Amino acid sequence: MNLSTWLQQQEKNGHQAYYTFAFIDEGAKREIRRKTLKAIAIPGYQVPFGSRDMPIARGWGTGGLQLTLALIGPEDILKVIDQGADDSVNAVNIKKFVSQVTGVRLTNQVQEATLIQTRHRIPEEPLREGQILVFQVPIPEPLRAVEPSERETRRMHGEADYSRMWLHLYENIVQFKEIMIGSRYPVMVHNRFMMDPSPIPRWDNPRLHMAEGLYLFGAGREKRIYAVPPYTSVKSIEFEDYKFRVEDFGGVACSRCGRTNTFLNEIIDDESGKRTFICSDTAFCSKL
Amino acid sequence: MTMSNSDTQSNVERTLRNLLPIMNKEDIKQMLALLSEFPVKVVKTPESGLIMVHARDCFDVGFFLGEILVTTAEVDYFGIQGHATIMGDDPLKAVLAATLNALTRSAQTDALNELSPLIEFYTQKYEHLQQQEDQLTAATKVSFESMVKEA
Amino acid sequence: MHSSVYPTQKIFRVLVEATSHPGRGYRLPTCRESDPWRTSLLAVAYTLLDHEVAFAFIGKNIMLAQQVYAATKARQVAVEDAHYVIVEGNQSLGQLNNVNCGTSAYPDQGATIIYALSNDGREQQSPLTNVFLSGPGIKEPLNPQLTGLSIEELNNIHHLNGEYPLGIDCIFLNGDCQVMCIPRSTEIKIHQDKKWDMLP
Amino acid sequence: MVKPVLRAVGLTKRHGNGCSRCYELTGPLFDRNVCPDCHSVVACHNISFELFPQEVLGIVGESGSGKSTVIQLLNFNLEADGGELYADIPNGNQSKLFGQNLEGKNLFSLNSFRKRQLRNFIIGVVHQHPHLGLRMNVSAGGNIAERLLMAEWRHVGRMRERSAELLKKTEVPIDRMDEPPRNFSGGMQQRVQIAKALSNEPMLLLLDEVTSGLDVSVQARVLDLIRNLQHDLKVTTIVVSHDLGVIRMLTSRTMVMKNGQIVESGLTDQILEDPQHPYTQLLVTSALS
Amino acid sequence: MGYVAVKGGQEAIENAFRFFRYNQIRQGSEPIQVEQIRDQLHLLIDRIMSEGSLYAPDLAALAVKQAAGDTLEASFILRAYRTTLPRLGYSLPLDTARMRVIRRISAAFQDIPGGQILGPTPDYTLRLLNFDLINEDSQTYQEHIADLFQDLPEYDELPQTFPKVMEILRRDNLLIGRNAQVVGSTKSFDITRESITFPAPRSAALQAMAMGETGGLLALAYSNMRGYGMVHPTVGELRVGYLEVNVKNPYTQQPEKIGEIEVTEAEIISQAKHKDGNRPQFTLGYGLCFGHNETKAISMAVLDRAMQSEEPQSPSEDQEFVLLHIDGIESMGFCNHYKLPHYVTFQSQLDRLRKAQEKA
Repeated sequence: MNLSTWLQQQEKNGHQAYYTFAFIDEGAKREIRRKTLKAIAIPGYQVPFGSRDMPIARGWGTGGLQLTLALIGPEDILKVIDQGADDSVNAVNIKKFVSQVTGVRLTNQVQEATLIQTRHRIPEEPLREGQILVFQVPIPEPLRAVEPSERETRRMHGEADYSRMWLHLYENIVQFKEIMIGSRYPVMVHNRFMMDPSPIPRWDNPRLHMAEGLYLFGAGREKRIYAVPPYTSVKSIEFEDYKFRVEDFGGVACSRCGRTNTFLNEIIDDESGKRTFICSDTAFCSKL
Repeated sequence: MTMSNSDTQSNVERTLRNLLPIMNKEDIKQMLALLSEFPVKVVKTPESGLIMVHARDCFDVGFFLGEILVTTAEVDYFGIQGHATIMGDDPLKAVLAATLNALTRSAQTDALNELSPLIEFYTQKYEHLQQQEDQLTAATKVSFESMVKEA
Repeated sequence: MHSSVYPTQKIFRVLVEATSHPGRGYRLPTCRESDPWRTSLLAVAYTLLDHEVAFAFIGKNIMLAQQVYAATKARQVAVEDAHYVIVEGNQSLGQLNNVNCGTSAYPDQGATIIYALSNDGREQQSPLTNVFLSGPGIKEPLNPQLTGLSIEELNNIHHLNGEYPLGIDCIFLNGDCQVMCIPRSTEIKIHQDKKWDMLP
Repeated sequence: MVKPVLRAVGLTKRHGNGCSRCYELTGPLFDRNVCPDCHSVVACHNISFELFPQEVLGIVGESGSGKSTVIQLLNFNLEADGGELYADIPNGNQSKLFGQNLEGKNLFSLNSFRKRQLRNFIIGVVHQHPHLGLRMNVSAGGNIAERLLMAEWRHVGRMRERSAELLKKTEVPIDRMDEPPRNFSGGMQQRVQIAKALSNEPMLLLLDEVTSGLDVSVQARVLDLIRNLQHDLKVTTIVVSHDLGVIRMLTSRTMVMKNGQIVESGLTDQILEDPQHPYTQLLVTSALS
Repeated sequence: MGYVAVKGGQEAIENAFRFFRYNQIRQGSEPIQVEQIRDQLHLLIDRIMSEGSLYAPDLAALAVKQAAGDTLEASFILRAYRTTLPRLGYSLPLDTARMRVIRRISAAFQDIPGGQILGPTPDYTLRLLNFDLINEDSQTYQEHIADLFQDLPEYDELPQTFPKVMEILRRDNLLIGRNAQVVGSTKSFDITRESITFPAPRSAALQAMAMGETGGLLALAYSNMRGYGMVHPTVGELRVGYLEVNVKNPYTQQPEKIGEIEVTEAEIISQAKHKDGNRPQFTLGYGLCFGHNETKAISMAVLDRAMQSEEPQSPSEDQEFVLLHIDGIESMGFCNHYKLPHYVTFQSQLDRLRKAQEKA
């Protein structure tokens, strides 16, 4: 194009910065994609990746977000939840950003979504084949609780040397007569790698096992991607005489939908100070 | 101004490059307006991007210091490809730099002559600024009085 | 927004599905029936490779390797240094022996092998009924659902993946514009057959 | 004929960059283990021996002789620079090792995962310093349980029973089982370490200067304990010590090491009574005086 | 039944941001121009650029304005912007020996070849509030510049480049050799493209520190200086100035100058090391960062030297400890993520505690 034509165009359009489809540049997406395939190929193993900076803070779901942006196409339908809720602050923020840079459709319905990004929960409704659930992971290393050094934990995974995590559980039992891990309860994937399931409640752990959908985990700050493919054995670690147990709500029902088989949030009533319970998965709660 | 080997960045162009940071927007626009009278074609429209800076430490170990925001552009002038990478996000400046790159390598000197008053103005301004700042630096040199001066 | 962004995203999603469901065949978008091997290989290569990685080429058609380089700018290297190995046809002919299988600390450094299965004379047209795949992503053991595979090569892959999690991950592309993956986590069992003597 | 449990061939370990003359210029002949050319340390060189079922082999030498290096190589704590190691692993243990047949296989060539398996299932080590073998902040019972967990025990009740049994055997009061060893005396810590090493019934026990850090009075009790355990459990053992008294008390066969090499080996009694190598003679006379 | 939050986050988020904007402007002061921030707060810009790992003064100034002056937030905005841009290439290695120096001092020797150049610094002034600055306008600025050059006597012209102080020590074989640190691969590691692994190559460590947060680097380096470490630094040479950046022209393959960047470089001398068979020599720590930021360059150099310890004794000597905890954007993000709801995980913890209490 002639210089004069170009100058005219410049004059007309002015100079504006713009963002590419799905925000991340194509080279970075390619790297995340390469690493994602490796993660699926080695279930439960943490693949290092060159995590990019996102416009949301490190620790606020940048790993999950990068996975979502590397996966997403214009035909996808996206659901984002935080603490099980579609309208939670962080979920709203992420949803708004992704739809802004991709224009994809959003939904609250698990069934309708092709891609779901989550923080701290697996939806109550099971995924079906072809659906992908992307987890935001703050600390991908399950052994971090017992070993601060990354070099050492790498060695431990390499040698499948998990005795120190087991010892941690044993000492819990000696001290409290109970395994005290609340959320982030470690699992063994495909009987080889110990994995941090992200801070989901124990309630959600059984749903990782032999599921129909694909689970992808992204830790942006710690720069790790890992995965649980469909139909993969995922077992919460337990002793023969001290079994893994999910949270016990003592049969109480959700005060909104009345179900007794969901994970509940405890709510302190403003006026009476009484405790009531409500489904943490709000979309499921609203569904009749 | 003398022309050097067309393969390397000529001294002329190096000098011109030094002027870019101190040029104001209006003058850049004016230069481009003058140049648009000549057969300059924008081959690759300006693209902003990053250049990773490679540094070396005191042990000659190379490492990456950080990235620089740049804009690149390419033009064609009588079959000569002008290419420029400039610092900052500034499409006009990038196109101007690319054009200057082509001009300094071309046998056609008309366009360059056309710009010469503005170039002259900025060259003087640049040199003056340089001189002043060098003087400022020199003014902060500590001069030690030695007790014994050796011959 | 650039429209060329979309095909690689679509291809990637097919690869995600295929890696998640080893042994299943998936149709590859952008593959052209008139030129299936070249177009599907280049599409997959362009989706995964760039100047940050290196590839090796095993095969006769040097042009193909050059086209991969031109499309991706990935460096061409020897098999042992490659992140990706492209095999033309269904036989690596022993050339994968030194392939990078990763380390115990970083098994993900093990290479990905991309087979552009050709239909030379020995092509097998129906799924291999005496090969069974099982492992993550596979609900019930199944026969690989792609035509054009070689039993010897599957046996070779089985041996290279003997020390899980070290190993290689394979992507197969065939003449019907289909793609199938066998990641290292997949167990390959080959039932004794008169035609094929098993290695010990 | 009895097959050896363990066969070491030419074990070699060098620290430093190394050069082509390291091995020529070090050893007892030169009275040094530091290579004068490149300053690398030849910790041990060309150590070969066989170990038979239920045998107790001693390795004696001064500090720097390379005896502890040999132990560390056998425990896969160090990567060997040369040599091979073969083991005859009984069937019961072999099935646990992922069904791999290790017969005729150089154990040094295994990957780190397999080495870890061997360490977890068939080897027990007692170190000179209790803090190397024990977690000082984890209960004594937990320490023993850790070994059992490594060997894939997964029943808390049974692990506690086993820990109690072992603590009893090693004369540690059972009511202190849930206390961390940092509260214990040196002798008691060492007894917990022994209990830990024995917990998964190792086919090979390595004792590295186990009494060197203890008071003389405590030493005698620990040595007595070890001898009684040997008598009861009949576990194949290697005892490393600079103390000929320990060697005399515990071992039946002995190798004498100096500057990274073996200078003499044979039946312990014979060596002590009729040492052949001048260095051994020196050791024996100075020990007696 | 009382109130139960099920929906309604969206509106609150938007209003929260409006409130933030309101706080910036409610007093009715004149809007601050991006150029003003860029020029008059240039040290702030330098810090943002080096921590944001992007040399772009205009964007850094914009980020500062947007972040209402929060440095971590501003460098974060800059970093995030980087993600959207393609990397077009790499510069040729910078040569700091050819720096156009504006400041250069050595604490090791009184007089050094080329001389001690104090350059632009407030170091030697009293930190008293200067109330004159309240009533400045552009007129004041112009007068100030005019006065400055009017009063300046003619000084001897300075050389184009200055010799490195370190070379004096090297010539006498008192300092560790130039090639003493070349171990393994000579390819530079890029922590923005690959996740750092340990032991980290030297190139990765230097890059991590060059984009590290000044305060984080300072805290760890200070721990070493105070006694949790052994570096005992002497500033061999500290220089501030401009470096030419050259990039290969894709057509001619010849280097072309694209401009100049300002950097700060610190070389610190530390206690002697005695390796077997060699004569003892002083050791060296190295720091280099974007912009004028002496605290950062010196802290980086001290940590670089500290991490060369073969047997780490203190946190600042532990490479993994240092490199994983100096990134401002990462640590700030993680710190702040604790503000996000953790209802689910807390519920899970409650369940455990109640069970344990039942059994106690």
